[in-house]
Amino acid sequence: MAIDVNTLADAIARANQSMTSLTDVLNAADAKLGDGDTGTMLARLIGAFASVDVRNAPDLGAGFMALAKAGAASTGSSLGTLIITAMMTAGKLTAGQKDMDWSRLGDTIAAIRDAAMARGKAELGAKTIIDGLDALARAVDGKDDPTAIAVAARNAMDQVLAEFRQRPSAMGRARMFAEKSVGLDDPGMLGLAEIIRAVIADHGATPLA
Amino acid sequence: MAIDVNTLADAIARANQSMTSLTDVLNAADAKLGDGDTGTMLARLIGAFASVDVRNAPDLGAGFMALAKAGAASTGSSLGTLIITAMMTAGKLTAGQKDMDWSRLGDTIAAIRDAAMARGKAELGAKTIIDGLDALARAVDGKDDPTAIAVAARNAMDQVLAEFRQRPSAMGRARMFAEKSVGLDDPGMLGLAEIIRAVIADHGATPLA
Amino acid sequence: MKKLINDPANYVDEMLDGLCLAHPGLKRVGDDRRAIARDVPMRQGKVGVVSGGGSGHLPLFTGYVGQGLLDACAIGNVFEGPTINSCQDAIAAANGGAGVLCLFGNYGGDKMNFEMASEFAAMENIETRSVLGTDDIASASPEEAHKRRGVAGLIFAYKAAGALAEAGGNLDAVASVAQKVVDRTRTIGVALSSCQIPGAAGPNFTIADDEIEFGMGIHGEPGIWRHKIRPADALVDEMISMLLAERPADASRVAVLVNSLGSTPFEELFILYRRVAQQLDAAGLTIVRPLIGPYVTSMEMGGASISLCFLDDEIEGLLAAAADCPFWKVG
Amino acid sequence: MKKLINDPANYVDEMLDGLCLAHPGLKRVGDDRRAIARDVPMRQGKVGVVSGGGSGHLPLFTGYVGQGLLDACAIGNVFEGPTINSCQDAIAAANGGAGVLCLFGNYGGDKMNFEMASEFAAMENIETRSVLGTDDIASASPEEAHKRRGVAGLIFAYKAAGALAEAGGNLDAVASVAQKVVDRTRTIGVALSSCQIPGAAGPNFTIADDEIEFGMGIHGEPGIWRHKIRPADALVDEMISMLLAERPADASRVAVLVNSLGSTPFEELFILYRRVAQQLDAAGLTIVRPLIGPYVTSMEMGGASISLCFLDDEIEGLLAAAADCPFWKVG
Ligand SMILES: Nc1ncnc2c1ncn2[C@@H]1O[C@H](COP(=O)(O)OP(=O)(O)O)[C@@H](O)[C@H]1O
Ligand SMILES: Nc1ncnc2c1ncn2[C@@H]1O[C@H](COP(=O)(O)OP(=O)(O)O)[C@@H](O)[C@H]1O
Ligand SMILES: [Mg+2]
Ligand SMILES: [Mg+2]
Ligand SMILES: [Mg+2]
Ligand SMILES: [Mg+2]
Repeated sequence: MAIDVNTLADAIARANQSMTSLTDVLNAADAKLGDGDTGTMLARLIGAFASVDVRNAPDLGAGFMALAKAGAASTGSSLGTLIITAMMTAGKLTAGQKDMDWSRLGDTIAAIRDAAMARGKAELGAKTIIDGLDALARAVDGKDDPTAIAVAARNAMDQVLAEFRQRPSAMGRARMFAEKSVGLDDPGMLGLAEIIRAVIADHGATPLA
Repeated sequence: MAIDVNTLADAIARANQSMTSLTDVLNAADAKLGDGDTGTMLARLIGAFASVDVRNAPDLGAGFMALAKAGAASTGSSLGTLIITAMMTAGKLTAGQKDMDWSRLGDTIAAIRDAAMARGKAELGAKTIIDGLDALARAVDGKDDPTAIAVAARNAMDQVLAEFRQRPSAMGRARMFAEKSVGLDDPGMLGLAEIIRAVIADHGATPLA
Repeated sequence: MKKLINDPANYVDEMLDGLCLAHPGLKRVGDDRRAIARDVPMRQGKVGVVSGGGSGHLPLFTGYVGQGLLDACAIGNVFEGPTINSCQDAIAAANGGAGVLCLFGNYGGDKMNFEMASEFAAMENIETRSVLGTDDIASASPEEAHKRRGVAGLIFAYKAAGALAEAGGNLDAVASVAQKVVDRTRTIGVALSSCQIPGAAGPNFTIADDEIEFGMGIHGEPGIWRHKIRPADALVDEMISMLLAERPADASRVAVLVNSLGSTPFEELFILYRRVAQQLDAAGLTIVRPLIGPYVTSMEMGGASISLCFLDDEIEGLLAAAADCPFWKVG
Repeated sequence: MKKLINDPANYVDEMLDGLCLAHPGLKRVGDDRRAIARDVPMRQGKVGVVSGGGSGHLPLFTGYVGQGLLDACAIGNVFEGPTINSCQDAIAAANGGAGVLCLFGNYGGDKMNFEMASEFAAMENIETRSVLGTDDIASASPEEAHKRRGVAGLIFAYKAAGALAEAGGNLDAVASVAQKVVDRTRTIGVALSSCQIPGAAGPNFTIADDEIEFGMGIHGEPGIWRHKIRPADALVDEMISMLLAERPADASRVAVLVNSLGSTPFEELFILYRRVAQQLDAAGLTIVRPLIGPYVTSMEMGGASISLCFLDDEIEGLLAAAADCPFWKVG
């Protein structure tokens, strides 16, 4: 069993579904110090992803690239562009491949993290979605069982949110109010965590701690 | 005894003095339906009059003309221009004369009324300063004693205000709200009445009715 | 209402100083320097075109002094007519020996003051004519069109009269083309929020957060109705249908001005213009030289007006002639 | 906050339609037509100059497409960067075979999107350079000038780059003159009141009735201080002294922009300009080509900014070159 265009399409459908309730939550998180559009923007972007016919893509790489293309037409926000970067990175890594082993997921997310860092000129530790990606990559690294991956991913997201909540933001709009950001979740990192939670929901995993 | 440059200068001094308290009263009257500047504007205009050296004018006509000239430099409002018209009219009627008999005051005010009507394209009965001038001209007509004139003038102004209070405005800004103007004094007419009251105050006259 | 000003008593003078510093083609003239004239000497033999009005409406009035437009302009305090003297100063500055057209909005004080100034000018052998802007269709019925207030559409009359004067038209011809433009120009506005006179205790009028006033004048004079705000397209439809109700039978081409009263941004003007263009097209009218922007304002008042100038060949030619002032450049 | 709009979802598209209807020299291009290009074909061999940014700042960004200025411009939703595709569309439209300069404000999303678009352009053999506007001195210290936001001063870089491209400068030359203008341009703004994104539940920020924020950005980004309002002259003095603290040693001539953020009327801009002119004169600087008006706005935001572009002979010549777009005409 491996990740193929159907796995990808299922994940997108679930993520898109989750945006119904997530949009307001993420907007509210962004409104605390930013311009309050993280939810709206993610909903628009994932809605664009959902309207792509990924299942009929010739291969997994082409599926990711089709998502990147749809995204490039639908968002101008920083977070959106980082997600498009993620799709392009995954697309390049899986170019021409029908599927990808679960065991390669960790490396893929690590590559996405690095590409996003390069694109966003962001460091680790700045309290952005990138710290979320980093935690995720490390948590799933070396695992090949989808359920074990789901459990690890969910726990990693809970932990990274908790860890960074007490730290100041150094990137994005919130950096203007670095002190005020202490105690608040970064909206991009929170969005990643919530979407991952939605995507793996049917694995029935519960946090370890 | 007749009206000369000193009579004129005294009247202006008293009118100017009265504006200290009148400004707000007249602004408030204008603010009900107009732009609330009748008091400010009159204060500025009469202040300009007060700074003219009328006592040293070569004759009464020149005194009036000097006032008209000062006014022409200091106001752009309708009421102001009507008052300047009044000064020019009186100036023409008394051109070259050292003084003017009190008995001629009625005719002079009548001439001012007519000139203001021509200048303002206003009819009698429209509830403006012109109805005040009309009542004044008729009240002092034929009289030659300053005290009798003062008593008649004061009564005439009380009566014309009372008479027009219940009628709608047909000129000036308040015409836009003709119905709402019923029950309110016209600010121009009120200004005329109050200034006359101030000018003749030391005649100690009390209303007849 | 916050303003970036110093002492309100100096508002007009500091504003005029800034205007002339920024635009050296303009200068202040007259004893109290409350008239603006062009910095080049008046061409002898050319008819002068002057205007005047209260401050607070920039670019109107003084902003339209320039080549092919106004020769001079009298300016009063905020929302107050210019003094008789300022009107005289403007007329004197625009005197090139061929007479002067006084072209201004139909407001009581302005009318009286230009009338008196014209009488003084006559004593100095300067011939004048007066033409009054009466384009605001909200302010009186078509039967009483001469009672209408002058608002944004006045600038089309400036342009045509200025162009004909530049081209050598005589006083009667310049006055009569100005009158023709006035007769063929209609404006309707909608106000969203008030402005405030510098130094005043409060705004000029109040209007509820979700209401607009249709037909309100540029000093806050009452309009036709006050209701809940509607979509822009619906408002434009109502405005255009009122304007077209007075369309001259011969008109097939039209100049358009979609004007901001102050705080309404360009974005909204273009949204309005989109619908204006659709509706005029549907009515079989061809738009010529649309103007979109803050051309006649009431300081920070929110809202917009639409003006239509129904063209004939003469007016169209004059609107196309070269002109150059700080706020309007043609050719 | 009331707006003259239809469905907020259609705000940008209806605005762009109106813009292009009013100014037929502009056209919408790209799949979703979120780039504006000139209606004349790109001259082969000429370097293209493009910009891009969110909606809500007209005349910026799209309003500066025109001869001797921008060749094309990508536009996003209100206060949102343009999409990668729109950036690509703008670059493609401005491609005359001699490379394209991407000249835009220093904002995270815009930077990433132009960067990605440039990578795609490279695959199609279109060479690009990027220069970022960083004129807002309130947004970072001089040592971190590269972190500063781009605000109103960007239009001086448009003008210089556009003029050099028009005159046949190659890509490196055009990029380097744009960078030089950016390096010599400084802006500081003061905000009085907020704007509101169409469809949003409330204003973008709040500010007390008697307070102003010094140094606030054009999306309401925090400034340097928030205090009671002061007289205009005192504010100008503080603004000018901050701007002159970064005056290049060789600068004796300066281009000035006194810009309305939206609802601040011309009258107030001229009151500000009067003091700006006095202060620059006192500092021994000669003002060249002052611009006063709404050039870079945030819809109905109240407030103003002052930009100084410290000239050298090359920049001064380029600013004087003929240019023609809907909102800025030179020569
Ligand atoms: N340069 C960057 N590098 C990494 N992450 C970023 C960067 N800029 C923004 N982000 C992420 O994007 C999130 C904000 O997203 P969003 O609200 O859509 O953007 P915007 O600030 O443009 O409105 C932040 O919480 C942060 O996680
Ligand atoms: N055309 C006119 N004819 C006669 N009186 C007039 C005319 N216009 C205005 N007035 C008088 O002027 C008064 C208003 O004065 P003021 O407030 O100074 O003028 P404005 O309306 O220009 O602010 C009115 O109450 C009325 O008495
Ligand atoms: Mg955001
Ligand atoms: Mg009044
Ligand atoms: Mg008044
Ligand atoms: Mg955003």
